[in-house]
Amino acid sequence: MSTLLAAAGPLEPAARSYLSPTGQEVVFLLVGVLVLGAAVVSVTTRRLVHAALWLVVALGGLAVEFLLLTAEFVAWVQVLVYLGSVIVLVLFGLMLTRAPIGRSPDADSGNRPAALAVGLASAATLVTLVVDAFRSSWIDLSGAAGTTRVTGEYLFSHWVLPFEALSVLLLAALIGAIVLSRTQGGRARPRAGKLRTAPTKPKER
Amino acid sequence: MHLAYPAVLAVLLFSVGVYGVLARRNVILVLMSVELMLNAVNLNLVAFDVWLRDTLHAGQALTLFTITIAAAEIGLGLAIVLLVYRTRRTAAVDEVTALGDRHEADGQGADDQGADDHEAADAAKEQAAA
Amino acid sequence: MNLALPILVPVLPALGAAAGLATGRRYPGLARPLAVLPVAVSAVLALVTALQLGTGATLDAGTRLAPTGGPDLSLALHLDGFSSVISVLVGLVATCVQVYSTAYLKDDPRYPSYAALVSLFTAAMFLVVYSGDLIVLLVGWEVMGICSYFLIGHDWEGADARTASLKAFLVTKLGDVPFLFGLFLLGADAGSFRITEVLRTAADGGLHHPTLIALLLLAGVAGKSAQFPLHTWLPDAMAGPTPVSALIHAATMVAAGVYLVARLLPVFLLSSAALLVLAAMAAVTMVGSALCALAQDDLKRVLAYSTVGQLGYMTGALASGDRQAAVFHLVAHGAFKALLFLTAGVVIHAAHTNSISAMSRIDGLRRRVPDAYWTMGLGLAALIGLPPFAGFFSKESVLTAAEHAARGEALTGHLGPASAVPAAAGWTVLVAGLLTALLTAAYATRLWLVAFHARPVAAAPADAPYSPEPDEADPAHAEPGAMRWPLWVLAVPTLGFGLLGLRTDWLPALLDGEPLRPAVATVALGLGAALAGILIAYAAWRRAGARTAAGQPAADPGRLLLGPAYGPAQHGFGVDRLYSALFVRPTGAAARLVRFLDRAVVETYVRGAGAAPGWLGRAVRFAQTGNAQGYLSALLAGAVLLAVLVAVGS
Amino acid sequence: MTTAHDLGQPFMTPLAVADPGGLIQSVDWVAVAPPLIAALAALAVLVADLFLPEARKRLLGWLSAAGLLAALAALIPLVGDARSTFCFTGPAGGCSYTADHFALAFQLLALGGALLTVLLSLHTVDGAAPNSGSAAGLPGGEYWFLLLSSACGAALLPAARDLATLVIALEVATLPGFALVGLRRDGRGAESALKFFLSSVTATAVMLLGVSFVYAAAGTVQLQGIADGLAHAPGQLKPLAEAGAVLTLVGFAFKTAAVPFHFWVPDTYVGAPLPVAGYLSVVGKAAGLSGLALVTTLAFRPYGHTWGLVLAVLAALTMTAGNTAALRQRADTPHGAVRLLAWSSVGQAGYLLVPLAAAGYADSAEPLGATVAYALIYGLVNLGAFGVVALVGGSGRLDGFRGLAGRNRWAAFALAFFLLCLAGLPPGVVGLFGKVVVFRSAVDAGLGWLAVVMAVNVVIALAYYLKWTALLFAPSAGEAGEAGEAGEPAATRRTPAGLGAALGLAAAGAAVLSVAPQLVLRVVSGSLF
Repeated sequence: MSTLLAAAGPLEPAARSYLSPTGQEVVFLLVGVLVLGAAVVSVTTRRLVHAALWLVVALGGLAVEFLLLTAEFVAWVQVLVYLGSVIVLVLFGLMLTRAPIGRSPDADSGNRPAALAVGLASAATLVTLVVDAFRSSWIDLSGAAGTTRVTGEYLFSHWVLPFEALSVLLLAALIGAIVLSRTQGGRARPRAGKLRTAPTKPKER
Repeated sequence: MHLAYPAVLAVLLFSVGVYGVLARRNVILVLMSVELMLNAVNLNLVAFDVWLRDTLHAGQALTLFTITIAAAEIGLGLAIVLLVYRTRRTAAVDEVTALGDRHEADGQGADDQGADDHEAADAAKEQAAA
Repeated sequence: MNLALPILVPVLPALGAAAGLATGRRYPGLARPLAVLPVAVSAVLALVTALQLGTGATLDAGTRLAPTGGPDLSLALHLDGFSSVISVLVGLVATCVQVYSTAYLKDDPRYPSYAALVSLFTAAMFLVVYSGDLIVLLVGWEVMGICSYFLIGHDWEGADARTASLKAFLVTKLGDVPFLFGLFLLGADAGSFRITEVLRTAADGGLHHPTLIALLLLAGVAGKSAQFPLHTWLPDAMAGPTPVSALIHAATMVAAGVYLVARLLPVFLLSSAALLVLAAMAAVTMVGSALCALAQDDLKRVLAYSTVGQLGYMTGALASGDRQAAVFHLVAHGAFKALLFLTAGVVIHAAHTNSISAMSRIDGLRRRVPDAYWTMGLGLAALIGLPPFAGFFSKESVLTAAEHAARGEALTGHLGPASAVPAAAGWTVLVAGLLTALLTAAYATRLWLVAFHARPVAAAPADAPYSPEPDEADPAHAEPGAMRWPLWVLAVPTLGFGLLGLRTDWLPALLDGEPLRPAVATVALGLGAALAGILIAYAAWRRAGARTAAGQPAADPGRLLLGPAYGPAQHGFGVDRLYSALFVRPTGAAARLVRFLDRAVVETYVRGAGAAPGWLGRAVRFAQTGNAQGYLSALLAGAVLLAVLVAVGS
Repeated sequence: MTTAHDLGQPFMTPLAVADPGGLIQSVDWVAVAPPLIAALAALAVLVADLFLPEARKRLLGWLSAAGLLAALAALIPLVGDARSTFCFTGPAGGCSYTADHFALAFQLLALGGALLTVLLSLHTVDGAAPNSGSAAGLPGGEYWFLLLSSACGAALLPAARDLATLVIALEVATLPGFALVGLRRDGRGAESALKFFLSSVTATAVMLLGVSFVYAAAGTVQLQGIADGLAHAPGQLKPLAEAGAVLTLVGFAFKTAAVPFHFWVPDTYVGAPLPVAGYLSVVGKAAGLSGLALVTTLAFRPYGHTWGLVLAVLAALTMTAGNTAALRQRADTPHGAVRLLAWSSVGQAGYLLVPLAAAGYADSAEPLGATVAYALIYGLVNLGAFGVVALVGGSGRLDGFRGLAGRNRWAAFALAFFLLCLAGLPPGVVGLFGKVVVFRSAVDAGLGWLAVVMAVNVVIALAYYLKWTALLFAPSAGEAGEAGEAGEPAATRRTPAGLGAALGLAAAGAAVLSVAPQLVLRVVSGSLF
């Protein structure tokens, strides 16, 4: 794989300065700040529905970033899957669990200090690691790497096995979700009554 | 483009997700934070894929797989959350603690009873609605 | 020679046990033949094997069992004189016990499973004796243990039987854990679990941690052979049926530990520290148990404590480096102690009580059970060590070994240099052995006189201890023949076995070849101590008898010796005061010590060992709050911590 | 839950477009047969569930068992030389799927464990049979389907040879588990499913981050390629690569229930249906372990000392935490038996990690054999123990087992045997051998301190295993209290056929291995990869 690395030329001495960004970089950075800001608001806001909407912004921004990185197909999938389905699901979930629409004072748990500590620690560690490793690496964005056609080719010439395993995964998730969200209707309906007379209930306590 | 930009953005996003997972009370918000973490990983993978000019496109393939996994997980996860809500009348992660050892020690039987009562009441209500 | 014979010896009783368990409930009629026949045939085969093997020869055969990657396991056979002698003893005693049990447990509904367990036990003991591989030996060792727990708990309706079996289980397991580690360390050091290989490595000096291995193994031996401080289970184990006590807790299982040390003696000879520990253990065991025996009223408990003491003799001989003497005493003791237990069963059966003071009030007990009366006399004489009984020769050989070791000329045979045995070990064993000889004679005499020769007075008190027998025979009728003739069979070796040691081409030729003839000096000392013990006990008994005649409440010398309530009355009798000073107080102290060890040391050990993990466990479980977010915090924090550590470390 | 369908769509389109002749990788169907048969059986069950009348639903369980048997049978022709398939056509070469000895051993464990679980749950699943110990039965068709798909993932995982397949196989093995845990749809099941789910998802995210770092440093996701790539990676990327490697381990360590990723285990086992808890403790753990073994010894070999140390520390922490917590288990808490088994499984996970750590130190895959052997032994015995707990039923208090020997002799003997195997005491010789092999791997690799920690832990574990064993043979409490209430109804019922068969299989297997441990210990000496 070293040949591959050499071909990509990622570690050549820092020829490019961070002080004179290209146009792509500027857009990337602006969108990046937007994504990060939306993410932060999403995990801190007290309005639950707003959190979901800010998440839409963050994930949509990420799709733009994918596009900027020439991963076209991934970007479309991101839009389709996340914005099209996941967020809708999340909103459904919030609705079904009767989440308050307005500000809820207890949106955050008592675990916040620990969360802040772990989050900051992980940020510090990871940023240090990443900056240290990639400070002189350069991505050559010429040549489209992620068009639909290319994607189809690599998926089906190299990644057949995980792809097929994934179909089992999706089916299992589907069935699992259905069976879990089915109410205790049908044959399990009389359970409430049965429970009371069930002999296995400890009564002596 | 400097590789550092997407990489740093990704790890910051990941850390924000970590904070959200640990700080949020509503399980659905926790799930959303997990999605943030997974998306950060996706950004990483795509950036590395392009940077490496990987002929196998392992990074992008893995990104697609991750998105699918995330979707499957959130589907199943929401079903579980709804189940919890149906049986325990709450979606707050720190209120679903009946199975912990502390509770086991001071009479989990009573707690269990309570949980099942919830369930029974729930079933009764459904019946009434129907 | 034909390998099939020695292989059949352990296999037959095991098959018998399986068949007994399988058919027991459906065909109760088959239980008796299935119990007796395989064991009897095995006994004969063991004898034939021993005869075929002859003297001075060894036989090794084995097949590789499991390539563990490290030390190999093999299903191996190792026959030599030691295994021949002991297997014949096991076969003889087991057959007698099975025959005896047919009558003793005649109407017991659980007889089939009982007999199967005894057969299985016998098979396991044969396996231990014949095995040439330590792991296979361990299997037999553990199977024996399990059978013994079940047999002790045979009358599990009674609380004492249940607690006794649980106690036996826990105490022996306490020893088994270090024992396991010792075995594995030994196997790892020697590169093999084959005993021959281990011994060869030991001889070549290839063992790296002989002291550690020996001490770890000793813990298991102390548990199995009921040596101080793990002896406490054996007296309680008398809650089991009497034949079981005869088989397991006198003749075979408790001897397994001694046998193991004898087999691995070269390993122990590499470590003088281990030998010193062994000697100290033996000394404390014999003296302490003899004092306890003197204080007991329950016939079977007297015998149990005496067993513990006699095992102390054997370990003492081993500590002196002489395994011949140890095995000689093992076999002799096995014969006469089995005899004693079986007679005790008959006596208890007839007297309907375990209490010897209660027996003393029964008129004509000795005429009621003449066989038991005479054979118990023989057994006790052997126990005391009166010539020409077996016990005399074997005990003298132990004392001779100790005396040699004390002089720095230990009789290690060709196993190691005489200098390997520290003189201190020899002295410890010698002094303790002589003291024990005196005490043994005293309690044996007391037992004999009180049980059979007291003048009859009133009826037994209602609260006298008694092991209830399922077959409550009419006292007017004699015991069935199956309970009487095994006594006489066992009386033969009790009488004659010791003579085999007299000439080097008899028993010694089968063992290590050293002479087993007692030395004059130790004979004088040992016999003197024994006679003194008899006289002292007799005098005490006369005193007790005199007090009874003077119209005071019935008393036996044991009570007289022990009871602080009798203190005021003791002033007039100088001998009693001497006894009191000599025995009662030390006995009380010993009893307190035993109780202390039982309660404080063992429990504290268990608790202390449990405390640290306990706190840790509480902490771990305290973290198990049930709050998923806490779990996630730990998960993510752990991940970050790992990443930081690794990144910093690289 | 229409998402899944929507999601599938974008991928399905190119499938139709792609030219199957030229582009798609060639497939060796025999090699992939074991997981494939499991997946097909899952589908078959799902379809059959739609068409079978209510009264015949019992057949589904037997159908699943048959499917797993077939999958097990498909392992037989694979014994011998390693076969690879789904190979990359590019210049880098390498394959996604390899059926070598390692893969076969873990596939045997996964499929065999799943088979035992199916037998264990035959009587739990039928909604009409109220004798499950739980309040209600489980929905049949879905239960079998989820179990089989999870088994399929667990069987795929040990044969996977690139990180993408590994991650997905791990998810396939885990994800149906969430649903299985919550399948009773009561409060306890929901809570335990939630905890399992949240922990798992978070661990997956962390693992994926690690994977992305490893990918960046090595330039590939193939395990063999990663080893080469990491060995030649520029020094600048090294800290990132090592951190990535360790983060990758988190996901698998989570499945293995290593401390501090173990918190979900007790809560989840208690809330899950008993057979599912047994399944997670054996097959789930096997999946995690095989993944750990693969990534450590194949992919991250250049960093052996780093992860060797990490795994050694985790192993020590895990066994200590698990065993000490089990020691504190009180006899009178509800579900105490399952909780004890849960903590004991955490402790056992610690032992299982020891040879992996040793492999890092010894810089060879040789110690892995010990893990394989121990995992096989542990799987058999632990499922047996869960089976007996399921059989006894009641409130699951440890007190409910008091005097079991008097009520149900065979169950008591079986449980005692399983517990002794877990403790590593004769006559459960096979457990002893397993421990010895593990112990030796640590000593051989120079991990003396870990060996000492392990020895201490084995002794600690004896305490609670023996306490439980002793409880079985203790007399029943005289008063008509909890013990009678919990035990009697279960004992007087006839043992269900499936449960009996599973217990018989497990006990017979353990007994056979106790007599002839070489059957399983052979893997210790043979080469795995």
